[in-house]
Amino acid sequence: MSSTAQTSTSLDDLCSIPALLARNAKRYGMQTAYREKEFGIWQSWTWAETDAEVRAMALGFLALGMQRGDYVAIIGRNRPALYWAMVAAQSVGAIPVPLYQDAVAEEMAYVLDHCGARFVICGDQEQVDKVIEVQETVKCIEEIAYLDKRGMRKYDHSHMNWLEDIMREGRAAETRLGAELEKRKAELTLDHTCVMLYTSGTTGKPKGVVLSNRNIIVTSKNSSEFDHLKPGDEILAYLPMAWVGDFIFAIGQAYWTGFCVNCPESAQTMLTDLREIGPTYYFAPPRIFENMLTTVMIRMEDASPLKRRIFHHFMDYARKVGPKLLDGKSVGTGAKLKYVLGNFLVYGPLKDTLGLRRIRVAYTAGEAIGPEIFEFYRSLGINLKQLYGQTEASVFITQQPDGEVRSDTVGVPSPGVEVRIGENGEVYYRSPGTFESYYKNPESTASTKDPEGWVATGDAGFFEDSGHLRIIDRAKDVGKMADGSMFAPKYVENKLKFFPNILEAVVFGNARDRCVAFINIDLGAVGSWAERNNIAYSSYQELAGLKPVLDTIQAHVEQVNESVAQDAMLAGCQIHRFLVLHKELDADDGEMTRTRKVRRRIVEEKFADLIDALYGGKDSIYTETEVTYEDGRKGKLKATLEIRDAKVFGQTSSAMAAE
Amino acid sequence: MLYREAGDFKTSYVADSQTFPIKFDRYGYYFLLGFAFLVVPLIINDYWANAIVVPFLIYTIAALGLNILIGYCGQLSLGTGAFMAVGAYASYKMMTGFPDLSIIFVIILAGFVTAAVGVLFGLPSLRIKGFYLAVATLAAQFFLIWLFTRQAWFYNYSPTGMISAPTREVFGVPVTGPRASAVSMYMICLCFLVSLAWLARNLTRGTLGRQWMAIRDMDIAAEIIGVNPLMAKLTAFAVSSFFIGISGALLFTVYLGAAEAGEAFGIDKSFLVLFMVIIGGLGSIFGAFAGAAFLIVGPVLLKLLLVNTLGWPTDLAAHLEIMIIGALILVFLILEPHGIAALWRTIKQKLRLWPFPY
Amino acid sequence: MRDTATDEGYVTADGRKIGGVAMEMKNITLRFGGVVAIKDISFDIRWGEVRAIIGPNGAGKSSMLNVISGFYHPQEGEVIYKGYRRPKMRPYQVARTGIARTFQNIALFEGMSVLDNIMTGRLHHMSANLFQQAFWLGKASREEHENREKVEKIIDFLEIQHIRKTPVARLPYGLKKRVELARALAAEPSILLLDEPMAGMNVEEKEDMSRFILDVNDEFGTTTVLIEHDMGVVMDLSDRVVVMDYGKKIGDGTPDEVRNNEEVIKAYLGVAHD
Amino acid sequence: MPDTLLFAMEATLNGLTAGVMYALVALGFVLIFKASGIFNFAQGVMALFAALTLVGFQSGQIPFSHLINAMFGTRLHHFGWNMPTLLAIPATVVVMILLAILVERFILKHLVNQEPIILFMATIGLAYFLEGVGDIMWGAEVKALDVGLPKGMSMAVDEMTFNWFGYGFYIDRLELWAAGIAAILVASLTIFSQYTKQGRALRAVADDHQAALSVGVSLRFIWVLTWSIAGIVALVAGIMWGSKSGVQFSLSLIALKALPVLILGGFTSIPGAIVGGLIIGVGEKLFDFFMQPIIGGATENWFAYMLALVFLLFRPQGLFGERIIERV
Repeated sequence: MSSTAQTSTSLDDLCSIPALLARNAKRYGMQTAYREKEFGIWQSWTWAETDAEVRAMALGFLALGMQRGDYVAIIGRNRPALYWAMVAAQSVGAIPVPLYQDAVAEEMAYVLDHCGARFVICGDQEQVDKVIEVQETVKCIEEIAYLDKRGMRKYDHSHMNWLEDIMREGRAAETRLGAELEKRKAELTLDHTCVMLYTSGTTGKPKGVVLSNRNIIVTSKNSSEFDHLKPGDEILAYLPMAWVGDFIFAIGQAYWTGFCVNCPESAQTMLTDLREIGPTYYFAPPRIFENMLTTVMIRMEDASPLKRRIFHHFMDYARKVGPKLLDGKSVGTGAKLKYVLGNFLVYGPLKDTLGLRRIRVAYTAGEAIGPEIFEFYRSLGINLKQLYGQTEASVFITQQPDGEVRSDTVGVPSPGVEVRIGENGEVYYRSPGTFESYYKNPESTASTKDPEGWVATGDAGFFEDSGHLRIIDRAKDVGKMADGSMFAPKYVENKLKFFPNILEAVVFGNARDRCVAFINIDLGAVGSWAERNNIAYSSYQELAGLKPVLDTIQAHVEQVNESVAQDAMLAGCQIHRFLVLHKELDADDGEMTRTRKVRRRIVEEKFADLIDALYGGKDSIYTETEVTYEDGRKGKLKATLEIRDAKVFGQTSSAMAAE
Repeated sequence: MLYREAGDFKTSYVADSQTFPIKFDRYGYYFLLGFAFLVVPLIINDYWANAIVVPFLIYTIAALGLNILIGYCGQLSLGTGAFMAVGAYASYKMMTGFPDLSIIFVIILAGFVTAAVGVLFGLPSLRIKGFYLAVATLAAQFFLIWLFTRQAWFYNYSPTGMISAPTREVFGVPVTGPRASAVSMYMICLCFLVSLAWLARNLTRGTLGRQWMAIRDMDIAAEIIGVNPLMAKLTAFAVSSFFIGISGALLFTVYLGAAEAGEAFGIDKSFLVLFMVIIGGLGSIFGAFAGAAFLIVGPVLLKLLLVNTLGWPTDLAAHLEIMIIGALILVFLILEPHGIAALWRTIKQKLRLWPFPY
Repeated sequence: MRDTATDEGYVTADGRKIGGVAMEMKNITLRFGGVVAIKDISFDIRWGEVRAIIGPNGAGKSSMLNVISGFYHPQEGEVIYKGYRRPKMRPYQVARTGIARTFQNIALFEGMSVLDNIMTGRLHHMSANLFQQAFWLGKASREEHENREKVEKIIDFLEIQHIRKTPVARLPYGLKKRVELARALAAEPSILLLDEPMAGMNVEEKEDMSRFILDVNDEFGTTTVLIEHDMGVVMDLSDRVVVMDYGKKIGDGTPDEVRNNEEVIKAYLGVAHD
Repeated sequence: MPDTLLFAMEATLNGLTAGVMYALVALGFVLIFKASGIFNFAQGVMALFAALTLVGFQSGQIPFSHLINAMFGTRLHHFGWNMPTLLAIPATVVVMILLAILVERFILKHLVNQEPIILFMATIGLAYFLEGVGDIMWGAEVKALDVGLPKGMSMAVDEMTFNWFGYGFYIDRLELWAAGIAAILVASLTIFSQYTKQGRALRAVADDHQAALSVGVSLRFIWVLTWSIAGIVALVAGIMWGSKSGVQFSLSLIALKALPVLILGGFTSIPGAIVGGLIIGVGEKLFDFFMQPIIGGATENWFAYMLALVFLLFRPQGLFGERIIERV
């Protein structure tokens, strides 16, 4: 509360995105605000030019009769003109609603109808076609505008405009509507809605999250200062415009600090464009970092032996020294020198070809990132950090300060954010970024956000002594063990799955005295390991039963136990016994969702006998399982599975903690 | 490995189409220029100037010219020697005819004279292609040399039949004749080379260059899409001869000082320059430099090794040299038909992708 | 049948306005020594239409295209272009009158990059003289970059951005065809000649190419004349079709008219097996 | 009868005999060009090399003696025996065939389906290489070559012409022989290519590479064959020219002279080569004879090329070459 109060006073003159734009046009007039790869070069716009473009668009919107509080849907890939459209809409008092461009017509229909968009601004023909299809059911849409003229000539333009035309009309209407526009801009306050973003809710229909100017601007201000962002920084805007992160990075922070937003030529050229631009501030979900790493390794496989030797030698070294250097810890001069050499031979060129050379700050978030992936980038000297957030918080809840970065935490509460852990372990936060409400949905607003403004994240987590938050699992999946200590299967399973050899893991132990686990080996990884050591195997089942395989898996499990044992709260979740399943968990057998999420309940029922065996203390068990083959036939799979005990750590201490 | 290209992006076509789009190359180029203009003059001595540096500069100009004709426009010519002779004799006549005319102008004018002659002998190229054209240029080679050796007017009726360059000064510094110092010789050649290389680059990067290459790659198609073969080929001959003429003029006035068409500009000169272009790389300006360097420095080193070090008879060394050059050409054509330039490109590509193989 | 040059165009099925006569072939006859490649053929090409010349292999289609593009000079008959009888010209002069073409077996400049290839198409639009270019004076560089801009638009239009700087020699067949189209388009021709634009392409590539041909006609209103011996493709592409066989014209009219023309059917059944 | 005319006739006769030499070298070009589409610039140097080798064998020189001496400070020069011509010639033939094999093995094999221009360049490289090798093997000094061919003024011709015109023409007997041998050579070549299996294979390849390959003619064999024949032709030319004016570098320059001959005759026609050779031979002698007073002598240096150039402008495909039709 207090924090918001004091910021709001200092922000009176900068109380909206258009206001920020005006300031930037004055202060950074000649500096580049936007770039887009088009026609072979990076077309650029300074802040002054951007201001002019946006103004022309806003005037055009006025001329089209856009009203205060109108909802303006924006659909398309990241392009400057579409960002401008959002700001232009804000300038005339309307509310931009960016949509996912890959959404199918039905989803689009729901959202457009729900927010009652009068105007829709499309990237290209493809989007226009979708909207026209939608219009049969959704009646609220009055005007469509499109950015890319290609193939649009034949369309009926009675209620359709090329964005360029709108802007031309806008410029023409300067004298007529200029004053009106100024008036509308002046009206905007911190409490006006800045943007409405639809969260693709896991359950039920998407919800429209209403974010006020205060939410966006204060959050942007705080987070920008947190990472010392400055004009002259470069980001690549390639993530969906409908995603809150993109709005914060490419509009909130960009307009607050006045750095430059670069839009790639197309999705296919994203990586080359990334290399050309070489951003200094970068966000990517773990998946992208993971893919990057894989391609690096694949490409290196084809390199000459010497090169490979050099590469691996220095990479191993970097893993040792790199992170330390990044965190500013001291390593002897000798080590420094060797790192410098490595930087010349490997790290430098590698970062450069990946386009990550100039990065000052990089973030990843959304899901847990594999520690070795995380370490890889850190060791190259890329300042990759994690943050934890959600749409309702205007992204930032916690983030990692420079020099305090670890792969298993999500950092300390962001400036201006208060975080507390509920008695059930759920994470609650309250911040100037906290969303106003869910659009046309007071009850779920009430259920998510209590009168004092505390918002439930739905995630379970806890603070380490270091003050860093650690997210364990979705709150609803977290249970209690017999001794009342916390049971977080996902947390442990993730740790297991970070091992390439382990494809899936299912941990049991809710309301029991100790944890046990099913393990699925990764046929690809383990298989190729078997080939390398020419170990013959005929089937998955046989491979899974091999002693050496079980040994390695056991080693993995014990490693996990060791790390789990580190924090008192979870020590109880260590795996006492495990077995390697004789079949892969499979969607066809209903053991997983089509999106490859384990159906815990079903697995529990189906393999009840195995679970009993695990708890019963047998060291092997015979079982028959019904399976469905590719061709749909059903059959029985018979197997005798070996059950193993895994070493557990610091048992006593946790037991004490539990009491 | 050395390249750092992230963030080296282009926001205008001017920047995108510059000669050295990559920062690293650009700086390397500036460095070389600086070195050539500021450092070399301080360290150069007569031996280096005469044995390597000056001939290198002069032949590079010739190679540039021939490369424009063969490498860019695809018109084979064996008349280079004669065209150099035209440059030489033109400059000689002008120096003796108009003693007050600045040597700079003399050399440039000599270039224009050669260009005119070149166009004349280029005319057949409109009807003749390939080897046939090569023979036509041989006609130029032998006829012109005959002219310069047999028609006394060209060598001002001197009894020896030789022509010799009187002393001329630039800014009061003698650049030709016996009093010319190594530095002055070096500087004048360097200035000509650098500016001509720049011209060559400009001509080959624009629409004219593309017309040349179109003719080279597929002349019929080129004509059908609107290239005027007459214009394209004749301009190529003109520009090429201009370059060659200037190099001939420099060779005579600055380097040799005295010459006789027969042995100074014989058919072997034609081949020498041709080899420079092939080994250096057809259709590449860098290639002209590389080729010239290779064929000027190579023999010198060979001679140093065989004669000075091993003390072999010079004639034997000379024969070995011929043999080795021949062998080298074969090796190059077999291993890398596109010459040193192509080799350089591959190396550069590797460096840019390092540590990745592709 | 619309053979008379008098009437002022027509409207196509999908409602496009087709203008008056752009070019008219009058009794063209072409011989090579004794061989008669084209025998007394007349037809016209109208502004804005897609005109196809089809026929079995060796029917003289390509020769006809070469006559239009001025590479062959017919012994008899005349070519009326933009209302005037076209005098005997060298091919490059014809090109400058606004006729651009692609080639059956690709005729790209293998030694140059895609960009440079397409830029060659612009050369009529560049007029800097030797000296301006040599010194890269104002005009030369200005022209270069203005035209680069135009070319980039075309590159974007034909979706070949990713190969902009690749040497054409390294491109797969289908892309080469597209680059060639780009080069022809770069000339901003009044009449675009396509010589078997889909020869040797797989179905998917053919679809792409047809789309591009239509888009071109649609976007720039370019009058397009194309040769194909694959009847199917042509029929959905073109507004009017001339059918040739053994150097003679055996049919001319809308695809439907042609489809139901016995002679045409005969001719095609005759070569159905090759 | 006016003297000038007589002199002209004499000049013509000399021209004819000189033309035979050109024709001989041109023959070598044509053979290789027909069979492999390669324009063998090294033909002239091959002649030089052949001649050098022959002399070397005859006089029993030690190959590379200079090199060896230079390297090991030895004083080697001669084996101390002289090889009879009738042995030396076959030996040289063997060497030339060896050369052909080496060329195919180390050069042509690696340059298959390169553009003609590249192959042409390669033969220039080869020319340089051979020249260097020849000089190093046998030394660069001018050598007299005598294979026992009659030399000096032919009395028969002298008398005959004297009785006819009261003026005896000077014709070197050697040149008469040369003409004769050339004739025989051409005849035998024709027979070879008409009536022997290899000959037919050769023609097949010349007509259509692909077809020839498809019927199983080995291209590599054909190349070796043609280059050997070319080598032998070169040897003959070398002998003629060498015994006339000594074995020296200038010999390799007749290669250049052969170019215009080919232009006139067309690159692919044997009779063309002969006719072209004679035309050039006669032409340059007559031209020199008439123009010398006006523009000075030594016009042989360029006359042939100028003639070819002018000729090309009117008939780019040569005298016997077939017409080129351009297609798109």
